[in-house]
Amino acid sequence: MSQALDIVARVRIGNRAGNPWRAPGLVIPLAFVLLLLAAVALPHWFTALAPDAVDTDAILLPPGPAHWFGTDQLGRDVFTRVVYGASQSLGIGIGATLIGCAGGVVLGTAAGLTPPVLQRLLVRLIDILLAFPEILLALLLIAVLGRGPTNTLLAVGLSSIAGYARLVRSQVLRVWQSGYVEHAVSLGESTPAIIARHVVPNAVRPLVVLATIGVGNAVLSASALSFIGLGVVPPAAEWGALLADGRNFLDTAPWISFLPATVVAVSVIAITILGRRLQLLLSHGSVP
Amino acid sequence: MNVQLVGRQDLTLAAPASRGTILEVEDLHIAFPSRLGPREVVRGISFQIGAGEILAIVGESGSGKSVTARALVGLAGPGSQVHAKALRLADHDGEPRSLTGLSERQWSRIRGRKIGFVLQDALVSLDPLRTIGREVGEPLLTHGLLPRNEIGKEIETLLARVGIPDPAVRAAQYPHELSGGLRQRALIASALAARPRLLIADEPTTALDVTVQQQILGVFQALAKAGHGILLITHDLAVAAQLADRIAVMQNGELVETGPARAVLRDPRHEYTQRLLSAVPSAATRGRWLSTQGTRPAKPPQPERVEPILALRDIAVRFTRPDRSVTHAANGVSLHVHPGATLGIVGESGSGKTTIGKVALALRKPDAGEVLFRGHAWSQLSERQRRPLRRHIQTIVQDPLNSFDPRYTVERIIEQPLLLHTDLAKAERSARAQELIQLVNLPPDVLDRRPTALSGGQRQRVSIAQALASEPDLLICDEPVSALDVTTQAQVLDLLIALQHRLGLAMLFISHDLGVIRHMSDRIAVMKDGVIVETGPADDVFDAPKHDYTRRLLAAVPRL
Amino acid sequence: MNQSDHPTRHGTSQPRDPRTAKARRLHRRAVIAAIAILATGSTVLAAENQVGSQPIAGGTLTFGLASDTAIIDPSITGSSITALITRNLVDSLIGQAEDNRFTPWLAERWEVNADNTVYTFHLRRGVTFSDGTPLDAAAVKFNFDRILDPKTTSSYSKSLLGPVAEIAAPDAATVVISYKQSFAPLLQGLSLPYLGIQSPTYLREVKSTTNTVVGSGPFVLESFTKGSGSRLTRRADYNWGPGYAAHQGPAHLDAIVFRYLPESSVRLGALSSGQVQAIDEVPPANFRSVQADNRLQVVTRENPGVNRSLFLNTSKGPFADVRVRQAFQSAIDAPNAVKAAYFGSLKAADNIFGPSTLYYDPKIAQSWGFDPQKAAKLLDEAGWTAKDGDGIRSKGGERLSVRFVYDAAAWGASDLTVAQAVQFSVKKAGFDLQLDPVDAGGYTARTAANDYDLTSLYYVRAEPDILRTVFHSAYIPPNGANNARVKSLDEILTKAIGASGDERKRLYGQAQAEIIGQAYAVPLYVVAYQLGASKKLQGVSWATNAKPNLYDAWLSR
Amino acid sequence: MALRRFGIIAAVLWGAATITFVAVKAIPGDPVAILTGGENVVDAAEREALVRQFGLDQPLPVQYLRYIGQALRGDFGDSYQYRQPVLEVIGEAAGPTLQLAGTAMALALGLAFVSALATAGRRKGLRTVLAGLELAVLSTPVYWVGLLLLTVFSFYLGWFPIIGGEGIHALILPAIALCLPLAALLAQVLRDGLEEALLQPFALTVRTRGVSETQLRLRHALRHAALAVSTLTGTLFAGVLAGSILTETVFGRAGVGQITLQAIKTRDMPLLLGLVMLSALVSVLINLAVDALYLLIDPRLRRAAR
Repeated sequence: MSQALDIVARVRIGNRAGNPWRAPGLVIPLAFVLLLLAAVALPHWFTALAPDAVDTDAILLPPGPAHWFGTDQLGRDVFTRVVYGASQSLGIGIGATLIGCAGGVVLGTAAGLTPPVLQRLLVRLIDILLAFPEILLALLLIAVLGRGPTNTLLAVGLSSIAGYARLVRSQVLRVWQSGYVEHAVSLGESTPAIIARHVVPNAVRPLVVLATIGVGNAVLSASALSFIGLGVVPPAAEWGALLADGRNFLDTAPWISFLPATVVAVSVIAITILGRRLQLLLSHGSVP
Repeated sequence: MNVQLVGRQDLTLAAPASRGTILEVEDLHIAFPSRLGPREVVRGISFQIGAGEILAIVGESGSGKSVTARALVGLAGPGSQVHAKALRLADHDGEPRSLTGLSERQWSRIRGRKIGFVLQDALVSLDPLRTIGREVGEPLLTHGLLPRNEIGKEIETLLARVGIPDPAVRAAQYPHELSGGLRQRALIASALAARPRLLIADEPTTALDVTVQQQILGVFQALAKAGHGILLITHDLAVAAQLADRIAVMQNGELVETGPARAVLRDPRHEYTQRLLSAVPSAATRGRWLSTQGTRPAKPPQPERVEPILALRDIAVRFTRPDRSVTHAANGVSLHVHPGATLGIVGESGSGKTTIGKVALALRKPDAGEVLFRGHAWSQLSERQRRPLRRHIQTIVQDPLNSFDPRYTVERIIEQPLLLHTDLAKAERSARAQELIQLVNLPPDVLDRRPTALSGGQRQRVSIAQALASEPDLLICDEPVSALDVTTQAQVLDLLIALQHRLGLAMLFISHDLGVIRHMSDRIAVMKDGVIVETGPADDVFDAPKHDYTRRLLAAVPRL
Repeated sequence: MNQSDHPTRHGTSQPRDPRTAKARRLHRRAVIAAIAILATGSTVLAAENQVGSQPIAGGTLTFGLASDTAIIDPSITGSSITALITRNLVDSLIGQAEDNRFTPWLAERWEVNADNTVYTFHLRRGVTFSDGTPLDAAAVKFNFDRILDPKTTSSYSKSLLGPVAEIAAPDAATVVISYKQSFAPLLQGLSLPYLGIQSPTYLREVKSTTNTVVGSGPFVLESFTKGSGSRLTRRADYNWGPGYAAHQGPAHLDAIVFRYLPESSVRLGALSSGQVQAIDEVPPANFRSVQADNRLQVVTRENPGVNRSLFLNTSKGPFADVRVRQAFQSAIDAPNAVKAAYFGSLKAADNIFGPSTLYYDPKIAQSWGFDPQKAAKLLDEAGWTAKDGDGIRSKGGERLSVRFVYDAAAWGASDLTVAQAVQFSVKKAGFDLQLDPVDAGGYTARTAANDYDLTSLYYVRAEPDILRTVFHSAYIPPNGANNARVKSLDEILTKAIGASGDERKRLYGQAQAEIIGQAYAVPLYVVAYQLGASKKLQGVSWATNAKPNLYDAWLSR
Repeated sequence: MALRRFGIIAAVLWGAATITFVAVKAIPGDPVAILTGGENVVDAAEREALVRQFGLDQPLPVQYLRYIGQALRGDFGDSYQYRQPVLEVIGEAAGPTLQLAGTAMALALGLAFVSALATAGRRKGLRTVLAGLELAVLSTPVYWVGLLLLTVFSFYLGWFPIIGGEGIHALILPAIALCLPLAALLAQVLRDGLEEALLQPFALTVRTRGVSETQLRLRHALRHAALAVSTLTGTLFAGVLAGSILTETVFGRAGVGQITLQAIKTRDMPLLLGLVMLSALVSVLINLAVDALYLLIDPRLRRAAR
């Protein structure tokens, strides 16, 4: 869905007025995202159990004091798996977004600033990539690369490059025609310096917001791949895989999928809100 | 000027010819909520407008004049608190009705029907996705004044009434297809459509060229003659002077002075009004400061027959439109700027004056002709050769925010040319930035701020400081004060002249404002459609214009 | 029924996994030939025991399927879903009863010569296809010739027909199939829908048979939609049911609707809410709840043959060392893993053979099992002594890491659960077992290239000769499924084909002992087919390919 | 102009086909194994026949040229898996998917318009609730929403049996599952567009004419917001075809999504290439349609386009 990301990212959900730092909508998502990052870095702080620890005497236990989120079909603690899954899912989300953005910046900048012939070719290449539905491209890549967390990351990341590239290119063109680039010429700055000092940094600026929201999207994309059965390899606790696993137990043990699904949704919401707040902050800073 | 006032004089639709007070405002307060409690932006103002009368409220930005106008139609804005001792509007039958405590429904019966509202810049004030006809006809439709099948005819009548030729054709066109003047007329027509007695016009001519402005002002005069009461909101004293019967000067939410136009202008009593009037540049202000009292020292004498610092020879610039037609933004333009002197270029929008500025800066390569800097090739150089020389020619533009990298602080902006053209160390650059910021009369603490956190005047000073950083010989100023309030404009103009004296700068000064140009320039070039129609010493051009266009231009300027 | 011990004569190959959805989509047939499935008598449909309840005609049976089929023409696919559906649409020359007897069907009787090279079939008269074409010898010959024609690209059906020399139709009611060398498994193959007879008129006229089939069966295909399902309606004039059927004349059901419901929760929900009357692949987690539901029943059919096992690649890597293999075997807690994954619906395996296989040796069970100490000791002996932070052993800097290559599409959720339990189980012993899912093409390529440490499969066949397919060196990939790459059993297995009686039993016992003792394989569980159904559904019999047969089925009110 | 457009379309389609061809050929493993079902059932002769039938014995460049050549004539070959011309396979699957996608899109637009018009720039409380709901829907995996809908409405409440044919009844749940995230996204963009439009100076003009807030939204703001929404709708609709993979899997519906997934899993190259061409074509056509819509909505673009 990130092909439409640039449209989505423009959407504001909060008030236009007011100090965005003071809005209560900032603190809670920020705290949650920090918590997630803590879970990525230090999962053992949150749980003493191992994510792959099978306990066949404790199968499908409902949530309780010993197992906050219950246990799954192998007696593994679902909460532990969700905590360890954070590093998988967020890792994939962040990694894929980084790949998408980096690729998008390179491709988009090149497609905006190279000589006309090359530019036309690159624009066409972006068009071609955009003609693939993102999930189809990701599936193709998985088929070529094989399954696994790194490949999921690559597939989700690579398939999002075109979307980012289109945005970067439009930004690059916008900045290239801006008053301050022209002004920099009149000050006597050289073209490479202008590109490096003004064009790229300013063109990439809106990407920060987009990338934040993109992380949430990438987490969802990776989970969709796992759901189809083309995601990470067991016993990885990636969130999508947890959901996919749990769907066989919807009626007998709904917590296996329901609680991770809630965590996924809340995480994505938190990341998205954060991204949009960030956008408010940025726009707050640039308009009197 | 041919305003037809022969509309259908239907009894219910016609503006009343009878005299009498149309609007009465007494002790109007408007406040907005803020973190520190309600903030009052209008503090107890009172005024009246009679039939056929034009009242101008004059003030600078933030004075509260626009919000006053909007409060009169119940649109002061979300969260606004409007109180007044009395707020009365005469109905079509002449009976005054109170406007306080109205519901949204009641307001909507007033808007358009009893008060027509004309906003600034019709390009954005008309819905760009709808035809002129539908826009003009909307009040008729909304207030159910005419059956649908008669609206078309009425629209044409209305358009004709505000002087739009070929009304049937225009009605089917979209706002962007019309010229600025026609658009503004259409906007007025839409405000008049439901035949309100009172017309509020908020900066109705600000975005227009002087000649077009003159025509629009004529429309308002005709409307007042026909019996409409008109409230004119403007920052431009000259416009108020030409149009208004009475003038109210507004400052910080208060009316500091109200009276007949002539009296206020000839004999201003309030200190602010005096300051405002003396800040307006004109023929009379040459040789004195605008922002402070007193005459300025005379320019150092200029040597005769000196080599021009910048010479444009036979410059032609062509643009290809999307429809492949070619326009000449400049054609055969030859100009000279002498060291320490100011050449003013004046012209209306589209005259090509900005293009000439870009050519002089070598940002645009001329399609023919050449530019010489100190007698050497300038436009013909490759960018690589030109780059080291660029420090000598710097520029100041209308909106400096556009020319600052949005990520930069003021300090970094000022250091930008220092980095490029000097090999000063970090500390030295910092010190130089401090010097420069003081040179343009700004406190040093702005160095850490971003331009977005500064006012328009401060930004323009930063822009000047940056331009001076590389110690240029020539400044190219493109509408440097057009976005500023008159008192701020005065300060910036004063600053430029003071610096010119001190540093011996040459200036190419581009503006649409004849007053500013006359105030600033030693020589003047008048441009129209890419051609210099007249050039000469400032006083000669203004006092004895040779070209017909110059004469028309001068005639169109409203005078105080 | 000929009981000789020709190695390839009996045994149908089964899809390797009867529960997983995608497994059956494409012809996953092991080699050749067919043997009767033995009814293991585990559970019998409740209805079968209800003496006195009389079949009621009418009603529509809706059957939820976990997998879809791409092609409905049984002659050009090996899909078991196609077989399940078309069993109701096409008739076969002969039938095979649940007790493995061959019974008349389209052929009233048949003769086989002594060396199994000439088969003569005498056709029943008066049979018509649903398009009105009469069924005669020419029609049968047309069908088989079509299958043999390479242009038809009929892989599986062709393999069932074997190396045919000639098919002749001397008169309208006689078909003769002859071979140059003996080919015993023909009869069993003929009883499968893959060799069912379709209307030659239809076959000649139709451009593509992917979506349609016209046969002489008790039902007619009304619609078939890929990815959705199919609808079958009863043929009123049907009167030539197989010899094993419980009744004659038209089928009881008015119509059968097969719905493709890949999500197991959806499938189960549809069953328990009464939207479907039968489903395949009952989700193990719900096994107990379905059993406990007095409106529902689960029928489990345990299969004979090679159990679901892990096959350790003896040719390279850590598993080249028998001690490492034995340690791996001892490190796996299979009973617990199977219990977790299948909720007691399937039995853990104690031998390479399922208990119902001929010459199954119950003593093997005592010779191995979960024993972490033994695993640790063996690994120490084999030199895998160093341990890293995760507890994974290593030797000379090399981690004790083994890759389990499997076809992801053929591997269901419960098998994944087993795999993860195994993974954790061996991790405690110091093995890093990496799951390496690939697609079907990748699987073939990887096994052929000897690029794996272990794989998994099972074979359904009551005849112990199936071991030859799995452990004879002639079948080392790419030539077959000897994924353990064992060469040492060739002699025993070859000798056992010709042996008889106790000697044969002794040889197979020896083979079983070596397979487990040398840890060529780690048996996991005994494969079974599970049908979940409403108790209203009665009269279901079982086809020899372990698929429910719906000709006799009916719905009580 | 038209020729240029056509050239771009052709270039995009050709590029998409080429990328897919390369990708499919790069997938490791033996294509014949896929063709024959992954096990060595077939003998060498038959294997060869299959290889020849599908042209796999040719060198890659020849295969590529042949493929492109045939595709130019509208012949995408036979699907490995279905043994049927690719166009037929896709044609059969396209019906149900279009039905689903169309219904979902229409529902989504309806929901979005109601929600956005009701809350853009007013009804603060309701606006917060709806915006929150939209965010929640957008952040929840679509397949999970589908499973929840099924569990609740089909199994527990029994309102919408998933069995019982291809009628409208069977379409409702999948369409809702598919439409919810679309509706959420559209509503957000539409609301933002409306609010943006309502802040424009012309909105003030319209208000000063005595036009009611509702009329202002319907008559003026909606057209402005429709610009962004039409782009998004186009992008989403092109994406819906792929998004139907998840929905169709959950609800067991036939359609393009299902065959796409199967084509990838079984490496059915002709089918996969056909599907990619289809989605590329759809995306290109939708872009054209959106461009046309832009011209229809915004008169300012008409002159530039001419």
